[in-house]
Amino acid sequence: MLPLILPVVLPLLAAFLVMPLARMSALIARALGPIVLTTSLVLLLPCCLDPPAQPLVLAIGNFAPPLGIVFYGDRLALLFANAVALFFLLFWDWRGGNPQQARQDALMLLLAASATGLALSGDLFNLYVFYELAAVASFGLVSLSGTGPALVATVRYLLVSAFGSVLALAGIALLYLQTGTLNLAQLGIDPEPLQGPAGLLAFGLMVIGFGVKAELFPLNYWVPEVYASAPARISALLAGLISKLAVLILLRLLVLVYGDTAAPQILLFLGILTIFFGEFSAWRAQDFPRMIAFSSIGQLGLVFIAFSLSGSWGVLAGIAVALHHLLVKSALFGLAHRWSGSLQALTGSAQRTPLAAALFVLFALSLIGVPPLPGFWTKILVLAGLAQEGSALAFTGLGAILLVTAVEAHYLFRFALQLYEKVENAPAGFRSFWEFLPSLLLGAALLAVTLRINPVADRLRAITQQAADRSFYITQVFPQAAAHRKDQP
Amino acid sequence: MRNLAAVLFIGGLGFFLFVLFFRLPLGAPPLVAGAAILEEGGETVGAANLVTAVLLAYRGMDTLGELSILFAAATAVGLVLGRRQLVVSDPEGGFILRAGSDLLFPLLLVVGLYVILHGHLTPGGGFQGGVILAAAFFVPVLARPRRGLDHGLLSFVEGLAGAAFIGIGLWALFARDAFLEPLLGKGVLGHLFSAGTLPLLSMAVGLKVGAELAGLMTSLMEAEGRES
Amino acid sequence: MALDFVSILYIGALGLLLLGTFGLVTTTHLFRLILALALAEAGVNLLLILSGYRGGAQPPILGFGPQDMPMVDPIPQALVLTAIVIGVGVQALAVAAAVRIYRRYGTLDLVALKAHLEGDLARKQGIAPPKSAEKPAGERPLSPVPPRPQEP
Amino acid sequence: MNALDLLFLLSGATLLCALLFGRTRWAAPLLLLGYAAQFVALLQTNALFGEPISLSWSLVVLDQPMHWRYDALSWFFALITLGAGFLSTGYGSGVWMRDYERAGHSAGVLHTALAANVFSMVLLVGAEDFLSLFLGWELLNWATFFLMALRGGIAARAALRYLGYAFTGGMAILGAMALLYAQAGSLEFQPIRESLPQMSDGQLWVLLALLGSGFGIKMGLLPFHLWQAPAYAETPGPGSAFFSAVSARMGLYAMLVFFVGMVGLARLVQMEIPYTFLNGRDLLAWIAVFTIIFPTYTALQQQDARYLLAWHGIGQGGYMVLGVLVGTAEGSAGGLLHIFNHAITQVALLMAVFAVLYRTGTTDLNRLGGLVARMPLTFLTLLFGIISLAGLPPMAGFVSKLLVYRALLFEGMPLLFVGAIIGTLGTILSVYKLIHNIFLGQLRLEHESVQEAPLSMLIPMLSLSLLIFLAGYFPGPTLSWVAAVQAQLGLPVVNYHLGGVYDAHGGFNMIWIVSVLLAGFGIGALVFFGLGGPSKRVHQLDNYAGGHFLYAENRYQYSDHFYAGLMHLIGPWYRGSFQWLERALGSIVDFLAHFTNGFYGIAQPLLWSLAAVLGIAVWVF
Repeated sequence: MLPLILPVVLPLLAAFLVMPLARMSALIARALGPIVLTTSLVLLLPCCLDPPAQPLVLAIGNFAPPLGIVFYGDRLALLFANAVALFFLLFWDWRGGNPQQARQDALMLLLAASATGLALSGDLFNLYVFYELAAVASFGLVSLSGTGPALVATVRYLLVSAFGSVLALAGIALLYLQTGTLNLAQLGIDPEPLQGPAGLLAFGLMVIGFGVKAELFPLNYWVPEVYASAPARISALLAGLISKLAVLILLRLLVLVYGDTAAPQILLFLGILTIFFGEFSAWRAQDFPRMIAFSSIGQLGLVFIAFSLSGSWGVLAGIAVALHHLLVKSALFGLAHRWSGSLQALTGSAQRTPLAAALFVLFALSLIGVPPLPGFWTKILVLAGLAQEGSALAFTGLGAILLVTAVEAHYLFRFALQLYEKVENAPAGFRSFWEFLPSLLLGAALLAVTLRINPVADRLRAITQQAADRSFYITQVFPQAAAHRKDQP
Repeated sequence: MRNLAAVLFIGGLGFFLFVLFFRLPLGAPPLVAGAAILEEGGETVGAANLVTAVLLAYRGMDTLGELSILFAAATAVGLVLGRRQLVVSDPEGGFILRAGSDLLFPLLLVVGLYVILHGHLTPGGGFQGGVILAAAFFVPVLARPRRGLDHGLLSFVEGLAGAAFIGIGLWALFARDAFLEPLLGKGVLGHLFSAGTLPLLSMAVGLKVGAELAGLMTSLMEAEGRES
Repeated sequence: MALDFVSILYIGALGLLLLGTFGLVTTTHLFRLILALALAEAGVNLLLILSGYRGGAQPPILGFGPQDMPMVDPIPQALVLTAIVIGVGVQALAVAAAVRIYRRYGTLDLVALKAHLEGDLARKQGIAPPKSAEKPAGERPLSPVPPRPQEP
Repeated sequence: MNALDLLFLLSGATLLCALLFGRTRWAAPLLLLGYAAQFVALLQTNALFGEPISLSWSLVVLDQPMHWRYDALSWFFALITLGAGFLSTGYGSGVWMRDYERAGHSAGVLHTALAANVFSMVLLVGAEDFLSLFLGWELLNWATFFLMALRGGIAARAALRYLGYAFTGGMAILGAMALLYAQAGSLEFQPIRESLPQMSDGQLWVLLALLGSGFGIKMGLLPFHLWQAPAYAETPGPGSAFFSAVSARMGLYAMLVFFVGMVGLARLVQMEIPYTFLNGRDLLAWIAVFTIIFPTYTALQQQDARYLLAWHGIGQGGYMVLGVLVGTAEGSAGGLLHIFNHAITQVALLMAVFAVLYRTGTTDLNRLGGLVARMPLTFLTLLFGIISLAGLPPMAGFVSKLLVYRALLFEGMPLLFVGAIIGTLGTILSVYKLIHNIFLGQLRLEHESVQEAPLSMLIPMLSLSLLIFLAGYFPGPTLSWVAAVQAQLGLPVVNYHLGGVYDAHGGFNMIWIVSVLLAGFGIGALVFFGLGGPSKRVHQLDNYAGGHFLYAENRYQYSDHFYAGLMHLIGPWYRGSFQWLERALGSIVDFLAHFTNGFYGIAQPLLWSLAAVLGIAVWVF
């Protein structure tokens, strides 16, 4: 059970201790974060590579659910928990040198802990708490530079995030009022009362609340400005990882409670708007960070559309799209670390840094879904799923995805051609190979997945099989409840 | 135009919310988890105040998360406000203020500690007491703005208090294989030394909240000062 | 329907929530926004705590009142405590950022701040500031027919 | 390991060679060897007359099998591809490449791009399910984009425009695939073929629109033709020749596979368009005719030889589609045969033009002239080429066009026939302009010392010229391929012989036609050389008019504003209408982008969030 609890608790402990330690020894304080994250990784990696047949279920403090909080580590949750440790290590600020380094490290650790908690927790309010922790830690991190734009962007982000959490909390209150429990599995045991208008409104409020981090349409206005003013590492983590974890909460709710209601339609509708607004806005973006920020919005729209598909197909498609986007968008923001300026100023960058430009092309190709890269397989999963749905909204979504993908291809390759233009004074770009090492590793991972697509797909199916099975989740958390239900059909 | 739209939207939303809420069992909610806790909370945890039992035992993870949020907020405020030397320009408080604060400080301290230590018995607990503690330390600063508080010490206290909370949890993890499970025996219900590790956790929470809120408030006050 | 005590409380909670939301969506002044946020949060906290209220029950403290009287649900009370603290943290952070922003730009009006933000970001990225008579991003979507090659 | 495995392997190996050794000295021989080996492997498959041959390994991705299989149709297209690849590489291998590298370009990248194109086409034409088809399709699109964008500048812009079209087309295909998958439950051809008859006309129209536009974009069918000419013309020489020969035909390949092989022409005829006399086939046929007419007359306006030819390439595609859509043995044979005939014609023409470019540095038709004495062999190639392009005897193009015309007439489609003839008229006019402005007329002073094209370029040009002539003289062998393809597609099979075809109306025999023609030429030559008076050879610049010596600086030869009267007449009819359409689409995208960007510029958009909440509340009630 250690892999479930320690990756959440140890980073918190380290975060609390970083600042006092920094007064004694800067070196120890700096080393603390990587050590803790590596420990989490070491703990989690075996569970992810060789997942146990049964999910790990941990009642915190030995209080049987629904009294206490329960941590639920199925393959999906463990995978994301693993990704948290891995990506935080990848995008850790190894260089350092910030005068407030200890504070920054502490916030990073808090963000890592909350992200792990978001992946593992099986309690709605606990998820809300971790979500808020991620929000507050990210407020601090995105305003790291302390410049005017960073602060204004942070405040705008903070406002919408706080508004969202007020709504999410109202949704949780509404849910609690109807069910008297916060345990996800218990909510799923008898979902029918929740499938009425009140329950759906609660879900809607939570969609809006958790949609802030997931870059859902009317709540994502903070995205471009925050990613343009925040350090690229932070943007990579927020856009790549945290957004997916926010979607994960909604996924759990969808699978357990709202699968058969109008809820997927709402997600589909908002997803279409999101993808439309994101990709079309990217068309006019003039600088690299904002271009990929808008593209990230669009991709998350795709994630929402995918999760709105019914049955395990939707879960599979959604997980595939989300993981693909996690890989690609983090890597693109890894490039934005140095390519932070306007697109115009990057003309001819390929001359000095051909590897980075080649990586950009690779990621762009996968992002728009060119076979045989993984992006294609994820996209075709979504498209085939939409065609199978057959409703008018689904066909609208199908058309919208195709349309915006064409737009996306055009603006990405407009920029790619610019990178390869021959100019007199090529921009210097990356100072060293190490600066885009995370992107390089992720690019290698992308190619590896391309070559080993079938094993990966099998793994994803196994993950989906667990994640999409409502009664499986319930049985794992409440063995007796399932037996009880069987008795009285 | 904007206000009109807002009024319409709010009105519409309000209508829906009212209609929805008054269909629900107001005042007679389905107690599922709550009933079980009311049933067995006293025996399992040993705290007379079941809210504290929920807070520190049943939902201890929430509390840990909440501590972390406050800590994150304090850290982020520190980051946002920066470490520049600010000269606090507020004048020293008058005699009444100073004398009052001198009088209040020990009182608040005692009340705060009392509220923290009796959290598992009576209404109150780590948070409430922590806030009073923070007030205890902040009131003198209001009276004598130039003196300020030692942020280093505060961060030390909050760090160690947080670590203590997690440390108690980890102790349970290694002793009983369950993070944050109450240890040390439940004692007699209603006595000060009861409910196992809950008072200790309460103490950690109180210290941490006190240090953080005091730090937050002083940081904000110092931000009012001129840059030197 | 007679308005009982609980209903009045619920109306108050929803009213606070809606009032705060109204403030949030209408005002553009940063500090007022933070206040509106506090209002909405208060409303939602009240809502949360009401979700555990039972008519005529006593507080969930053992040995406090008569043994056989029902007690209110303790969970929402704990949740509300957590939610309040979260709110405090967020608001403190917002106020701190507002202080810094006021120092930097001398205004707390979001409209002006957004203009500053766009301008500063554009300067940082080295692009034309928005809302100037500049050319669109990149080229036309489908660039017109390429001009004929000039003589070498 | 069968011959098809070998072919794929060799194709991949050639690509790898280009990648690894492309910049070395022995790149060209190595690659030529590679293409030749692929050619041999292709012949070994014997897919044309023998049984279709399947790749011995297949992929299963996400439960979707992907197979490759070569049948007669694949063989036919692969033959053209490999031939074009071989000849283009040979053309660009010697001095041309030396100069190309001297200009600061990379030979390795060009070789790689070309080999990647060949590889993806070999993959594409073997597709046996929609997944592998799409895989090959996208690979081809990107390889094409790569090759187009190599030169940067104008070429890169044209390539980006191509990408805009091609990727949109790819997305249309992907959408159609999703619909097909939802209907048939599989992406393999066989289940789809079985489920197509059950689909309603509405569904088929949607598929027709999606796949027709997706494949049509590659073909340059109206109204998606605008990208092609600039993109092909600006590609470096060998690439341009290769593209013109076969790249656009991949769209036709896919159309043949789906519309002819799966849906079937009979079903297309049944799909009536309400309130008109048209059905699905007529619609496509009229699109094909307009694709012949509009680009051909646009070609007429061009001032650049490469653009002129590239525009013709689009127009000629229309004949192929038209012929196939007629559906009779003769018509479809004409359409299919034209694929091959046009390929060899267009490659020869572009090679000649690029040879001129190589020697003179320009392809501007107003800056050339009188090169016939300087580059006689290039002139010969161009002459053969334009005769074939215009569809005149005795060259290859005549045979295929004749078949199409006959089919149109005998099937009772006079309007379409007239359209095709109008197109041919435009072709004749413009190819005359081409040969006149380059090779005839006044020699420019700066071109006085121009040499004949180098041998490495001449060899492919001349061999292609010979092929054009032979394919016109003895169309039997090529017709035998076409007949096999027809059998494969389920079309009526043409009854051919060495010199032509037999049909209900008697047929024709090219051996007779050409022999008579040659005899006529012989008599003319006899008259000219035997009966003519004494002649004297003078220098090309030694010109007099009205007793005055004409200085070379003076332009006394009419070359600009060709066909001014005709242009004046037809100009307003089609001037820029499609460009207007394209720009309108671009502006719509731009406008939408502006609109969506507006949301991100709002200072306080929480109202929108509230609206979303309200919307959800309304929804759930």
